[in-house]
Amino acid sequence: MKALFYPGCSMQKNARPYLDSLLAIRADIDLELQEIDDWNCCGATEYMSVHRVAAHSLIGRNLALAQQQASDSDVLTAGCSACYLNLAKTDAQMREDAHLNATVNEALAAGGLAYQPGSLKVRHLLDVVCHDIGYAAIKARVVKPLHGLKVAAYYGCQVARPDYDGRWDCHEHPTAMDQLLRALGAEPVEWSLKTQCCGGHMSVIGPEVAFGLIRRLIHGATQAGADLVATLCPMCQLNLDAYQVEMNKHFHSDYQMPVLYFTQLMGLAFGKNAGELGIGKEFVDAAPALAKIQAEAPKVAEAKRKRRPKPSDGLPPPRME
Amino acid sequence: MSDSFEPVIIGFTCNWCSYRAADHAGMTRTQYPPNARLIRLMCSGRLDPTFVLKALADGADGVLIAGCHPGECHYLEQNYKALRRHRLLQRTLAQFGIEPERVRLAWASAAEGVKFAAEISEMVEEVRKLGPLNWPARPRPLATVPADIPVLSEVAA
Amino acid sequence: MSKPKFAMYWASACGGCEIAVLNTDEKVLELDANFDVAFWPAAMDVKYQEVEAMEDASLLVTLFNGAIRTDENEHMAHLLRRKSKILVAFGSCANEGCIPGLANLSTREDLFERAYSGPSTENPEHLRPQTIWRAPEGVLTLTPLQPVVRTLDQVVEVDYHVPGCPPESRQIAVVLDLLIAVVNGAAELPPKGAVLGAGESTVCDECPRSRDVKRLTKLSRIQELPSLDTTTCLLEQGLMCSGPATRSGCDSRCPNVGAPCIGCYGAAPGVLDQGARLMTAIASVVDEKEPEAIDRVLDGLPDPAGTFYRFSLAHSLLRANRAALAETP
Amino acid sequence: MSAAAVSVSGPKDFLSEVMAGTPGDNRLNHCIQCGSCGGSCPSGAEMEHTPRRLFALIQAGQRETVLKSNAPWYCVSCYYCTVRCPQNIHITDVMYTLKAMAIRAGLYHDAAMPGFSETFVDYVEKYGRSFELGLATRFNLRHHPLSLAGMAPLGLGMLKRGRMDLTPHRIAGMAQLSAILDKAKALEGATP
Amino acid sequence: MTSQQERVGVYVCHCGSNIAGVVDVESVVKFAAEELKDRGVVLARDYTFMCSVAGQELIEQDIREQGLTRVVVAACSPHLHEKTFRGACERAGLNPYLAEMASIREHVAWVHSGHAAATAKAKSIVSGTVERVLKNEALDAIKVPIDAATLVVGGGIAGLQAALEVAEAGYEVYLIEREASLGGHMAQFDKTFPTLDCAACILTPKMASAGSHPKIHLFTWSEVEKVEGFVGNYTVSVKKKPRYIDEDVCTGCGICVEKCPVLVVDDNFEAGIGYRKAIYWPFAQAVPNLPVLDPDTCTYFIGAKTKDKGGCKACEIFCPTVPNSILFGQKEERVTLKVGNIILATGWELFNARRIPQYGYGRLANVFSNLELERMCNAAGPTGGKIVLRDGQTAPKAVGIVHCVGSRDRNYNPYCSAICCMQSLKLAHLVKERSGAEVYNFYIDIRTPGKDYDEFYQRVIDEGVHFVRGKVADVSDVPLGPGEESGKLYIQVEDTLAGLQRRIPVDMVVLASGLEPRHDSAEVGKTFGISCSTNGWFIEKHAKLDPIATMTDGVFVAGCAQGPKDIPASVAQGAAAAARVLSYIRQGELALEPVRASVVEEQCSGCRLCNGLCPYNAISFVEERRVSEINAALCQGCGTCVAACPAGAIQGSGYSNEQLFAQIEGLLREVRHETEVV
Repeated sequence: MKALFYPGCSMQKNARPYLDSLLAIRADIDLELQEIDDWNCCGATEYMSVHRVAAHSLIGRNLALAQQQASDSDVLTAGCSACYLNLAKTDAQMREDAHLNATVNEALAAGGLAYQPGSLKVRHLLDVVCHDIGYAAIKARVVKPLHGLKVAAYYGCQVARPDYDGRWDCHEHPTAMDQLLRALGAEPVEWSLKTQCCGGHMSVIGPEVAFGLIRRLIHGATQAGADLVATLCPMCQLNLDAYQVEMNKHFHSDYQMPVLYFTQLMGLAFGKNAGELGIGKEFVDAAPALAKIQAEAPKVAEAKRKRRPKPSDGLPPPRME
Repeated sequence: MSDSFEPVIIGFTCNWCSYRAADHAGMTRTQYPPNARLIRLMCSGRLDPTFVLKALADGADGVLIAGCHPGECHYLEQNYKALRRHRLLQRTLAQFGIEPERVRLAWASAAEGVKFAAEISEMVEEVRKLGPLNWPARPRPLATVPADIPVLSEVAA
Repeated sequence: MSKPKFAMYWASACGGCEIAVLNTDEKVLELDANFDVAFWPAAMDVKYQEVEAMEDASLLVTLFNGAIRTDENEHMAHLLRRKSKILVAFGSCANEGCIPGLANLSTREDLFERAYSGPSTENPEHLRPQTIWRAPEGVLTLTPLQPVVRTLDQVVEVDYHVPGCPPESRQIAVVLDLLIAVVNGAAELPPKGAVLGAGESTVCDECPRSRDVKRLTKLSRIQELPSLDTTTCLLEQGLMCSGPATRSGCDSRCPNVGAPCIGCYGAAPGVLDQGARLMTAIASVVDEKEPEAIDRVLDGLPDPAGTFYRFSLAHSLLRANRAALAETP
Repeated sequence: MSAAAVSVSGPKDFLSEVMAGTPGDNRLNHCIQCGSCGGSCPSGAEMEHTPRRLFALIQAGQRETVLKSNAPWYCVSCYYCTVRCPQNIHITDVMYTLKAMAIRAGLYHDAAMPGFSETFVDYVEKYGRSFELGLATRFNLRHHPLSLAGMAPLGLGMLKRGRMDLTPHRIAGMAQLSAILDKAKALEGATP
Repeated sequence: MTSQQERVGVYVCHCGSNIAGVVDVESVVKFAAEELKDRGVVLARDYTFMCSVAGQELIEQDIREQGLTRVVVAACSPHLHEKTFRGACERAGLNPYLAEMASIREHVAWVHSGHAAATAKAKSIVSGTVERVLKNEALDAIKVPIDAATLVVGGGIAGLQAALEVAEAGYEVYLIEREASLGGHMAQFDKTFPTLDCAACILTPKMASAGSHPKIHLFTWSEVEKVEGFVGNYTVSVKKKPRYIDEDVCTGCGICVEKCPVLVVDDNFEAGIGYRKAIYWPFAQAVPNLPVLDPDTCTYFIGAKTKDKGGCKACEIFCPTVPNSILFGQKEERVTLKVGNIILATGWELFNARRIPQYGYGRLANVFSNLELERMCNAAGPTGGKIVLRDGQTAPKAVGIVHCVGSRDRNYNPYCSAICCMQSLKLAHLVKERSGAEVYNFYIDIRTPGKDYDEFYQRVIDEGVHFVRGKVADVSDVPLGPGEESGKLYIQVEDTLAGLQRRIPVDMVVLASGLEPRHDSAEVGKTFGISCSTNGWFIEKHAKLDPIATMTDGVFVAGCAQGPKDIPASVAQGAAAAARVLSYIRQGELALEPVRASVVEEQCSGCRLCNGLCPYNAISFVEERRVSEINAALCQGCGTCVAACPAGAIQGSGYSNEQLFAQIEGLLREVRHETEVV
């Protein structure tokens, strides 16, 4: 499939492995990405804090350029959660609020641009991969299944919330990445913190808050038995990976939980080599975890055999049905 | 002139919801402009487009049709009939040059006095902006030729 | 030799009403036998001045067909009212404005624009008819067009109404029989304002097609249907049929041959506004609940005012488009 | 009663100002003080006032206390409060509104928080892209000069892994972007 | 014209200063007397309180002495006093339907403050009402006979109460219950608040007397499929689902249940924390005392479906009765009943807490629903009344009870479920009493507005239960910092009174899930011709003055089907519904408002456009005469068909076109242009 692509500032540098791994796998999943020419920063959460209308106009320029450059796809995808949310939020609020729409378009007109809200479908990369490419197509491409690798799927905040266009099954416990991991042969662990905050900009402006949040996530993944955490956002990766080292210093702890992008795991399963996927650029070395990948699928079927319950087992188990 | 223009609105209300919403507005002393005069029907489904046409032709500047919220009709689903009639009526009225704001469909439950008052306030303002409808009177037929009518052959000369 | 006087006049109309009277075959001879035809421009040569010269109320009955569109129409309505004991609005135009009345949805300017400079007109100099024109031969005059079409009863008092476009010849014969009977003392005049030559119900009453509960999910034009069932209700087949809201009396001529009723006999007895009745009936049976879905069905009716008021616009509650009415003095 | 508890402006004014400045169907006046926002907030424990308390203060017209609060600056935009709010108040968006109002009014007692945002904005307005190295150094130099040394290894690590640029990237359409942002700010100033 | 012959009296009420404070009453009277004289107004008066005895006598006297033929009372809303003034007319010998009210209090004085504008509006309303009343017709109330048999739908406490009251009065009752036993939700509870008496002790005697009452005909495991007819004369079609048990033979010995080897989770009565067999008792004290076989889990049925052969059949093999009580071949049955009135007591369903993922229900083992805990507390429940964690053994040391789960929350249900506060207090008491655990209640507001309810709250506080005011943000099994212990559930909450963020470690979390309407309430409503509110509860006729009846005559509601309520309120409403039914039965026949539609046959063309418009199926087509016909007893008077008839052949009494056209003209009197002369 074809999609317009907004890489965002982070992917250019601090999340370079995310971009590299995406570029490495795009042919395998038949994803044709058209980068928006001369895009600008989305303003993260900061611009919005200073000038609301200007922030929407800043984002509006990207939307306008994308609309202008769109040829045969109206899907605009971004890999960074903040970039994705900003684009989606501006589009949604321009749709909802006629006054905002008029104001932003008036500002855009000063640069000779215009944007018709709703003309693009803003989607996160994970959404496109899981829901458009689909698990079956991905599974079909797997040559080196990630058997034996236990992964904590970590979604962070801004992809799942506030979810203006209803793209996800749940605000708090989405399952798309878990299903993706299963398609790659890995074993997603069940854990409570899938969409808890990584600390966001607090790692810079209030590190002690961030360290607490990072520790909880890293501890939660460890407690759930994960070998590594899979993420879909440069900010989350940076906080959980780079700041994990700082967090260990702060708490005098020694967590060693590698944090990789889901695209890197897809690359591994598709048989790419680690270097090509930017693996090795993480602060917490992923090599020991990746060494656990087994050639054979682990035997879990036996244990899960259905059996009639007995009252002596205790109360019937909880169910999510 | 338009400063002093006070639109006259005829409101058709349902006995079970919107008429009671108007009662409720009263009980809660919710103020709204005095431009609307209400007619009680048993249901918005009783709303015959003829009533709307007649009200407009007889001097009303706007007509409000208020029923129970969709799915809450006291007669199960008759308010949907009002909805359908309103949509077709609007299309027809447009051809007569009558602005859509002049015939408003609103939903208000018996407990929504405030909403009902707000609907009226909004509508009065919208119609005030449009100005008077002032539909010209129907001509009154004359039994005999007025004395001063010139003879046809003279007109031609 | 003192036969009562009969007149028939043709105002703004197509002339179909005149033909319909002649179509009554030998009934015309009976008319001639019982009446002195004093004025009937379509059938015989009587000068206008002769009518003017008649004593007031010297015509027993005048069948007035056609709408009031021009100053001349209005003048003749007044004149014939004064000269007639019984003035009959004859045919749809005189009663309801009929097809000429549809012009009420446009202003005169729009009409001239469409007629004299429209896409099908070759008129590079944008010539327009003038009411007064100085020609080498002298001054030519043309009666001015009034802003909106009116019905006869909006101009003068009317005694009886005979609906139809045109009235069915069979029904005209009934009316003539009644008049003759009255003249011969064999019958009394019906109460003033009565509708003559029509039924008391609607077209469906006479329509032989089978019918069921109605649920409209799509409205089509006849040419859009792959085939037409010859025995079931046309409305149920998705065709906009005006029969349910149109006065009976025509023996459901159109539906009989597979064409939907277009409503020429006007509103049913006691109905104030025929278009509103059609509108409410059609909207009521649209089988949808969501506004968008309702709209999809209604999109099958591209010209609702023109459809519902095809014959009765000039006589309806609103009568005309606001811009056209605004020009009325 | 302390002086701070006396409302200066009419209580309704401030509430409607905040509501008007926040897009969408804002139901701030419907807050039932349940605290699901504060409880859900990752940095709630560090806030001087939780969103819940802020909303009560807004209703009470305590403009200065609200705008001076560190709470909006600690908001990480995780949107938990927004999706969990039983009254569907767009809490995260309200925080953005409060931040912008605080900057405009010059009402904050820790300049570090708005400083970070403003530094970020400066780079974006100059280059059209963010510049992490510049942002981190400038911000820390200005507001946390002591911690700069502590953060150095992280920065070096980033550079070593090729994950940080030494120079900013400037977009080609900088003039166009400036024109848009200038216009937007002018319009924003004009908005009541 | 009629207006010339009619003699209209106009009465303008001051309502103390309620009306007179805003509307210039005298000016309105003068307007009616002078300006409306040519419309037939022969006298106009004002009075301080028209609704008072003296005010009514004024009207009666004028009717007698001045020969009034029409009456207009400009006062409050007709919903308040229409009956009052109609009564006055009737006493003076004037048909009550020749009186009309003009609402100048609710619609004028109370909502407008400008005196001039309010007075002008009052005049136009009076003018409209005068024009309308001139077109009113004398009407007679419609009389229908009442069949004494009564249908009660739902065998919970509300339905039981209603059924027993009607049966005790000596009339036949058909009691329909969807489940296999009477009892409803109350049968699942252990204790009832605030008295803490045992639910079973007070419920089972009622179930037993309903089961054995000679006037009560019980249909359990049955559902109503179709309802036709109208008040006094309903025909009800009931579907009896197969139990696969011969009800006439089975003695209820229970050997079949004992021998059945299949054990499955009981999501119904045990709320998912206990087991049952494939053939099972609904519960121990079930009425009727018969087991039921679940074909979805029975080995024989599964076998028969998949492999064309049965299997097991242990129940049949061990059944001691002759003939055998197990009937694998039993089929659905349909029964037709004739009744005069219907009481709907279809109850409620529990909010599914899985919809709030942050509370972990269904995912975290020791998060339970309040209904699960009710079963756990119940001595006859799966744990024998012991409070234990999911392992079935460990007693919790700390338990958190989360209030308002799915209630008072616009993401789920905006309404207050009314009973959860008291239920949570009761569960807090029971947990503390049985396990000694520390119990925390997390609440937004504690609502205890019942007799002895707040006293119970005080008692629970005295027992040492903790109360934290704050809506719980989430429940997590992951510690936040190194200081927190693993293996606990952490309740994250803002303590809004202390102004603190708190994380409270507990072993068990109980979610006070709210009440929801039955999932199929809209369809059930449709079957019985009544409607549901946006939230799905059945709508009563009047929220305050008639919370028992519905918009459909002869259909009454009782219990939680109408809205969340506790046991005493359900019982009271059940009894009240019975009283209403008995009143109807004793009247023998019923007078209905004569607002009805009728077809003028001469004008009806039989186009059948109206046929599908009536939700009560009051319109039928008479093939032989090719006309449509309206059954006056079925017609509810909404007027939709009147408005829709293309031929103008349907007339609506009480709201005729003539009345409404006249009212429009009257309302627009001062702005109206000269009207058409025809």
